[in-house]
Amino acid sequence: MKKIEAIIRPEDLDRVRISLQEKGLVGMTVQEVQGRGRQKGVCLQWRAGEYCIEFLPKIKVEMILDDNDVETAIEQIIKVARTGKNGDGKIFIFPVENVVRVSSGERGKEAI
Amino acid sequence: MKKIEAIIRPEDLDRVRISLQEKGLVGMTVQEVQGRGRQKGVCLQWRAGEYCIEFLPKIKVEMILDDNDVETAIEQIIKVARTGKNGDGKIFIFPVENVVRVSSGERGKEAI
Amino acid sequence: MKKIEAIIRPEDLDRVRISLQEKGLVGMTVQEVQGRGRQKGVCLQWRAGEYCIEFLPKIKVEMILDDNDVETAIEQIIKVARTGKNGDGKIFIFPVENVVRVSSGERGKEAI
Amino acid sequence: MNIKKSIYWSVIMVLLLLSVPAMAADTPKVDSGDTAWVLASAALVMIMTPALGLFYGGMVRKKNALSTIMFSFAILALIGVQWVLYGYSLAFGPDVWHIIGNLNWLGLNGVGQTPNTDYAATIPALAYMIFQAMFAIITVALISGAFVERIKFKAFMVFSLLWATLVYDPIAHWVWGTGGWLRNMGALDFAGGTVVHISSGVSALAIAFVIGQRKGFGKHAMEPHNIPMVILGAALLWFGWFGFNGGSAVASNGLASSAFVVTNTAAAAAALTWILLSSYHKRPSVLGAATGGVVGLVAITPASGFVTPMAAIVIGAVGAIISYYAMLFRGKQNVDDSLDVWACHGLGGTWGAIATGLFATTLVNSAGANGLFYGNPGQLVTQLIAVGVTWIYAFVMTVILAKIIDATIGLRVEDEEESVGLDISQHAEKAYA
Amino acid sequence: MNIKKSIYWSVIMVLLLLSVPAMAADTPKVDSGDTAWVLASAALVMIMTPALGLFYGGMVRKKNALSTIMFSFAILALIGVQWVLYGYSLAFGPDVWHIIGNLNWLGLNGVGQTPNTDYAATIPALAYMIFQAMFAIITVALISGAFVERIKFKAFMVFSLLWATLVYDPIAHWVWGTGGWLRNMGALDFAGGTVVHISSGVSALAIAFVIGQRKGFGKHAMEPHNIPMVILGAALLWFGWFGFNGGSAVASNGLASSAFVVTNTAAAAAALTWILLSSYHKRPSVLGAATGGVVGLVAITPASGFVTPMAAIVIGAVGAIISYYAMLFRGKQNVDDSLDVWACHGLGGTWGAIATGLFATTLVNSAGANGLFYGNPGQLVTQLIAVGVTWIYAFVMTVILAKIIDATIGLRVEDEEESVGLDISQHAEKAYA
Amino acid sequence: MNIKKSIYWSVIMVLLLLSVPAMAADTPKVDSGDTAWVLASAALVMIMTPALGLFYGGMVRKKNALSTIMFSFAILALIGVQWVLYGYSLAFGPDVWHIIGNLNWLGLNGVGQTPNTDYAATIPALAYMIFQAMFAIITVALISGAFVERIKFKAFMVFSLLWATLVYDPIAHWVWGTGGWLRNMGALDFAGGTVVHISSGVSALAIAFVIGQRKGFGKHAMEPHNIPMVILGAALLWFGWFGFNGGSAVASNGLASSAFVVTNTAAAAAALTWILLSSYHKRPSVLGAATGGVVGLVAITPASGFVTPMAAIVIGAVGAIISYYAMLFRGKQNVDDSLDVWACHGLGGTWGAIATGLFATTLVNSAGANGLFYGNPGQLVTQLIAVGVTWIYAFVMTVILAKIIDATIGLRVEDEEESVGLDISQHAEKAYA
Ligand SMILES: Nc1ncnc2c1ncn2[C@@H]1O[C@H](COP(=O)(O)OP(=O)(O)O)[C@@H](O)[C@H]1O
Ligand SMILES: Nc1ncnc2c1ncn2[C@@H]1O[C@H](COP(=O)(O)OP(=O)(O)O)[C@@H](O)[C@H]1O
Ligand SMILES: Nc1ncnc2c1ncn2[C@@H]1O[C@H](COP(=O)(O)OP(=O)(O)O)[C@@H](O)[C@H]1O
Repeated sequence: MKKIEAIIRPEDLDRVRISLQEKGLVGMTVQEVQGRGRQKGVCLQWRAGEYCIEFLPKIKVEMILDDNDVETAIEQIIKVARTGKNGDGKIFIFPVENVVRVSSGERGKEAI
Repeated sequence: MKKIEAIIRPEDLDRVRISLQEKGLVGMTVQEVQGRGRQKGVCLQWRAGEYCIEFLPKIKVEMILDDNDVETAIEQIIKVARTGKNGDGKIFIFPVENVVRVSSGERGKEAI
Repeated sequence: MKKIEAIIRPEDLDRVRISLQEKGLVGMTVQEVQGRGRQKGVCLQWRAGEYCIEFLPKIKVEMILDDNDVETAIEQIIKVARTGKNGDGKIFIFPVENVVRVSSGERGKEAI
Repeated sequence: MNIKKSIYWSVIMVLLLLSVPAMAADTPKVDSGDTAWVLASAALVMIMTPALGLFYGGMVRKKNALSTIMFSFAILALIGVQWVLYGYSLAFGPDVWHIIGNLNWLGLNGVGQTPNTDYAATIPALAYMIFQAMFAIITVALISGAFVERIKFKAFMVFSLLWATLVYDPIAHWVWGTGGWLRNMGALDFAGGTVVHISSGVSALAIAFVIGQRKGFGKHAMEPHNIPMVILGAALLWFGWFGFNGGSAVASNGLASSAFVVTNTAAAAAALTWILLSSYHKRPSVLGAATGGVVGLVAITPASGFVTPMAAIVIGAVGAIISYYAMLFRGKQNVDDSLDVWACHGLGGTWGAIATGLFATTLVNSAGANGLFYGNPGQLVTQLIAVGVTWIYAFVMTVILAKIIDATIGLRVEDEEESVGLDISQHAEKAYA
Repeated sequence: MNIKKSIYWSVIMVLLLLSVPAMAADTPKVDSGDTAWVLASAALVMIMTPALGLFYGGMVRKKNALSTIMFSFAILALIGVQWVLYGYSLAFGPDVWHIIGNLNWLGLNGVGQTPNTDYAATIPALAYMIFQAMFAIITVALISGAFVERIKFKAFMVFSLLWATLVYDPIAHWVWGTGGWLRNMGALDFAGGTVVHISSGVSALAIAFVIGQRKGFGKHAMEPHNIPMVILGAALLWFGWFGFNGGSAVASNGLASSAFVVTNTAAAAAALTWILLSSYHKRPSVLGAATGGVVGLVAITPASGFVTPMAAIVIGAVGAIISYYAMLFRGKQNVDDSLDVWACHGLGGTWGAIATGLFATTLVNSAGANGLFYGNPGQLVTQLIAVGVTWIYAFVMTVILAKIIDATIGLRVEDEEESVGLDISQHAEKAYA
Repeated sequence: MNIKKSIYWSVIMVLLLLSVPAMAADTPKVDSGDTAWVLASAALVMIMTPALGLFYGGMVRKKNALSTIMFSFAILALIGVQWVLYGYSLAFGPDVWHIIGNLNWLGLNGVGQTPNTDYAATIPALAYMIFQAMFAIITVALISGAFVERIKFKAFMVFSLLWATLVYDPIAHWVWGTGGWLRNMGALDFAGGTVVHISSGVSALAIAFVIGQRKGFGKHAMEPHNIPMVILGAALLWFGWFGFNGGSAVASNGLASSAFVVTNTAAAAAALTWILLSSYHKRPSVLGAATGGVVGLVAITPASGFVTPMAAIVIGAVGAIISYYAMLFRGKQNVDDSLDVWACHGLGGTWGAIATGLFATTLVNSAGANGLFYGNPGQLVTQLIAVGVTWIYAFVMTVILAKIIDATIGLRVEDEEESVGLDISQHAEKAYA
């Protein structure tokens, strides 16, 4: 089992969700985060003049997946979220030791 | 050392916190997330008619634990959060390489 | 590659960001979290009297780093965030299996 | 002779001439300035009800924000219709046995564009009616602070309708209706210390007993989710209260100005007192300043047409002290009058009604009376009777109504609905995306 | 003889005396009470426009919150200047062929501190002008509900200026201007059923057709990001509407009071109806209660100076039912009139204008007319003509204007800008940090 | 003969008859319409102070939101009491050496329900007093924009009380008090260009110098945390300003209407100008539109009773340009007048006072004077003197007061408290859960 964390643009969330669902990947946890990377921050307006912020709003999508599904998930996300420009985001893959489903107590793959 | 990430119902947070505290597990980091899994989304009302959202509000509880405490934590969470219905949530267990306490610079178990 | 998650005081974020940037560590994802640990909660005022909350607002900074940069990052964070008091926060280090850059499809170190 | 005759005829002509306005004075004439002020006041009192929704809504947890705001908004709708259909007639219609109005004015039958001199000689009867409508509305809404975060919406609506009909309308008649027995007794209540604040505040306590505590009450912190919203609500309440008290002069004159002045003064004094009390106990509280302002407004309400600005400072400051410690006291009991309607309105109104019996002076309002400090202890006794009667009637009736509803449709949501929050469970809505 | 003479001279003296007020009546005199009410009403109507911004702003997604609020605020600025420069002259200036005012009052030339008896005999002409300014402003702002979340800000400003000039100003002249042809025909529109609500509601539908749907419309949920903000907006709209309708009496009298009363009553009845409808279909809706209140206010607007409170209940309730099902219907079509301006204002205004033809009675307003239910079917026909004309003119003109703008500067933002949200892409600002 | 006699007697009778109102005119009589408008105006000005709290509060960081809102709310309480106790007497009481009122009116002694013809002949003295109270309150609150996010709450309260007493009350007396020396000189200030805006704006600059910059000023972005809240605040300010300027006619007449009209017009023109300026430099700004509106309101304030609507457009637009570039300039200096009170109010008020000397015309207000453009350059000189005096007095006094407080109880919170935010550190509260 792996965990992937995909940092995407907020406006892509709906389409990412749908493209993953098409492959049967439903379970996920998302949250709003602030990110910074190669994509520069943005300069917003003050009453007169402007100020620049260093972080941009992003969405983090977390999924715990069976090892076999990892590549599918990555593909689906890239398909939807890639514009080729800076700020498209990143996908991080982490090891997972175990999963427990609270409602049933099941562990491991069954619990995902 | 392990990290556990428990996705629970928002209304269970207070009780989960207390039940963990009873076993001496105090340190934790929580955040509001949006989740989806076997539990279906919810249909809310628009001015007339309704719209359905795919994500439900959940709480993510993160704890870095000594290996020995992992099972205790899982048990305590399950005890409180289980209703047996879809949406009770999941607990994910991850490996941790190290921990540093900022205030003292301590590392490893002492730092938890 | 490693992931570090640093839990810091909200007011330290700007200075932490700058101190990491000085060492060329730019990419990061941050989010607001609620934490609890050795630092006690805080008692706030109700209309008359007070109520105490168990969680304090914290910032979680996540960085995926090349193994070589981990120590630098830890140092820089400690330099800025340490007051020596409870609540300075913690840094957790996790293993990372892979990284994918969405825009280019690059994987591994190049993608960070 | 001629002179006499000339005088004679001149006088007659002049009298004839004068008789036109004299006759006109018999048919009451609408004064445009008085009407402007009362209509503006009615609008000001109207905004107080949604303002109350924000004031209360900011103090509950996020999952119940909409539900709490809805209590006030729904009452604006519900009592807005009830009042026009029969509420006004019950409260202000022709007297029956000094305890209730009859139903002659059903559907506002006979309530027209000319003044009803029983209530206000210089404004259209319709203007007086709608001004009073706003009082009925906010009074019912005030109670909602007691049972937030756990009442069934349907039970809330049924309770509110019954309460308005069986508690508010009679009390309003006793105190303000022509022929009402407390009015006949000489009880002074300029803008609603008994009618509005005691009735709602005491009923809040009663229904809090019946419905019971929120899950986790006294165990988990229940954080106010949006204090700026509370401040906005309090500010709009303060703003609207100028219509509440100032408009109760039902004329645009010196008395209205005096009521306006003491209203602001008492609110300011009470807010300042609460800031000081909270500084003393912990820190100068923002939520406390807003609460204090509202408590000062409550306390001055019955007295606002009878007292001087200096008395207003005392009334506001003492009101704040009473409510502050009453809240601390209530918080330690097992009663979950969640947003302290009893401490703010019940006790604030009680203190205000008593203070009227102390500070009232005919120097401010010749149509009023003197209080104890102006040599008339009898007024204080009258005030105490009015207070006592209102307490008892409101409490008993509310317990009965609440018990009946609880036994039939049920007052309270399921545990799980309460956990999830009323916004989702009662309204299938979320306050914030 | 002497007697006769005495009488004779007395009469003369008395007439002389009387002639002073008589002469005064020739030069129209400002009544301070009427002026107070109209100025207060103008302020009340002013707050409706930013309130509309909040009402709409809370219903869009967070990334478009500021942009949506800005539509209303910017119109306050834009039309605030346009009206003073030439809008008022076009709408209310000396009549040209019964279809438009001439430009004699350019820059408010000749609009002064004394009354213009054509419009309001007892208040300064400037007071009437600014009261009307607020109507022009909010009407233009109302349309913005149709194209939120996707229009170019610049295109919005250009469209609004043209629409105010070419659609609002003429229609206002037809219905309200001295010499206007619909007015001459006897069409009744007390406070703007045709002029304000049909014109904006139908234009909203038209521009929604031209600009097309939002990306993801009908596919992804588009959650209202802040419903408390919607309630606050609705509450301030309700509050301001007392000036809108009550102030349209341009005097502080029985008629103003009557208009005030039916306004509140219709709003309450409609909100209550919407609560019941939503309970029936799912749950008592908070967003629905707010929407219902607004729809009731819309529906009563044209009728507010002509109907009784009981009629107001019917008008409000039926208005709510119509709008409710119209929204359900519209939602299923491919038309993205995003915040249902057509269903709320277009249909609410249409129903209100028709209801005026049904329920109007000279018992309420002797300067009005009777409707069908009071024995005058002709009034209904007149109302239907006024409705039809306004629908057609507004729809056609808006399509033309929108197409021209689309072809030149472009109506719609780029896809990517829409995805990111208009707050960042159009204004380089974020609503919340 | 007989005829003569008849005439004679008739005339006498008629005079006798007339003498009743004539005598009545000697004892000043309250006009209900004027009173309605001034009371409504006082309510409108009252809401401006909490509105200012929201306006400012939305522009600071989340951790200081409550603290910033509290500044305004606490001033409502503090000066609400101060004014009644002695502030009104100092500012408007019987003159002492043309520089201050004496203490005869302590505790509103002698300020009653009949008019004080020195200030307003047709409204109760109490109405005038409370209208003025709202001006004193908002002026003190305005300054708070300068030191948000770093002042000690206690120091703030002490400073505010001293400033109101030693700066506001005297300046108000000079300009508006009977016998005040600037008033005697003929300085025109209809609603507070010098008294309200220059005094607060210049003092803001002064205290910003003394208290120093916020930590991180110029280094880290300090994001406005809630711009919808800013817009709401600005909208309520605009709304309330109709009372501020319109009410300053202290009557409900043509002049009040004219003031109302130019107020709206200048605000609209300024908001529009700011939208254009920001479009030119970057994008049409929402925060800018709100700011522009407020600046236009500031600029028209002193001129509002003296100028035409066309002049109002110029005054608003030029005011916006001045403030816009002043903000850019200030932002580049090391002065952290955090919310630009100086640029908005100090300079807006200065421009408005000068513009009064340019555009004033007796065609608008016969009790006023002509300005330069109407052939009276002397008025401009008078205005410049009033401006200069106010600048110097306010600046010097504020520096002295601030230094004294800094040296005694300390102006500024600890570094750590500033980092954590004032909501927690000063008030032990959090704005949002
Ligand atoms: N090293 C990193 N550690 C953690 N998060 C990162 C890292 N690099 C990038 N991110 C996250 O990914 C987002 C996109 O990264 P960015 O470099 O802007 O885009 P891209 O890689 O697509 O050009 C950032 O906003 C940040 O949230
Ligand atoms: N595969 C997954 N990856 C990440 N998060 C998941 C996954 N499956 C479930 N979750 C999280 O757990 C929550 C509960 O899951 P759900 O399937 O609804 O409940 P349950 O497993 O208790 O029946 C979801 O809302 C989501 O936040
Ligand atoms: N065991 C833990 N698991 C997860 N998060 C933790 C743990 N211990 C501490 N934290 C996080 O770190 C923050 C700081 O910890 P705390 O013990 O208060 O400070 P310190 O270790 O600096 O004295 C907490 O608020 C919490 O968010």
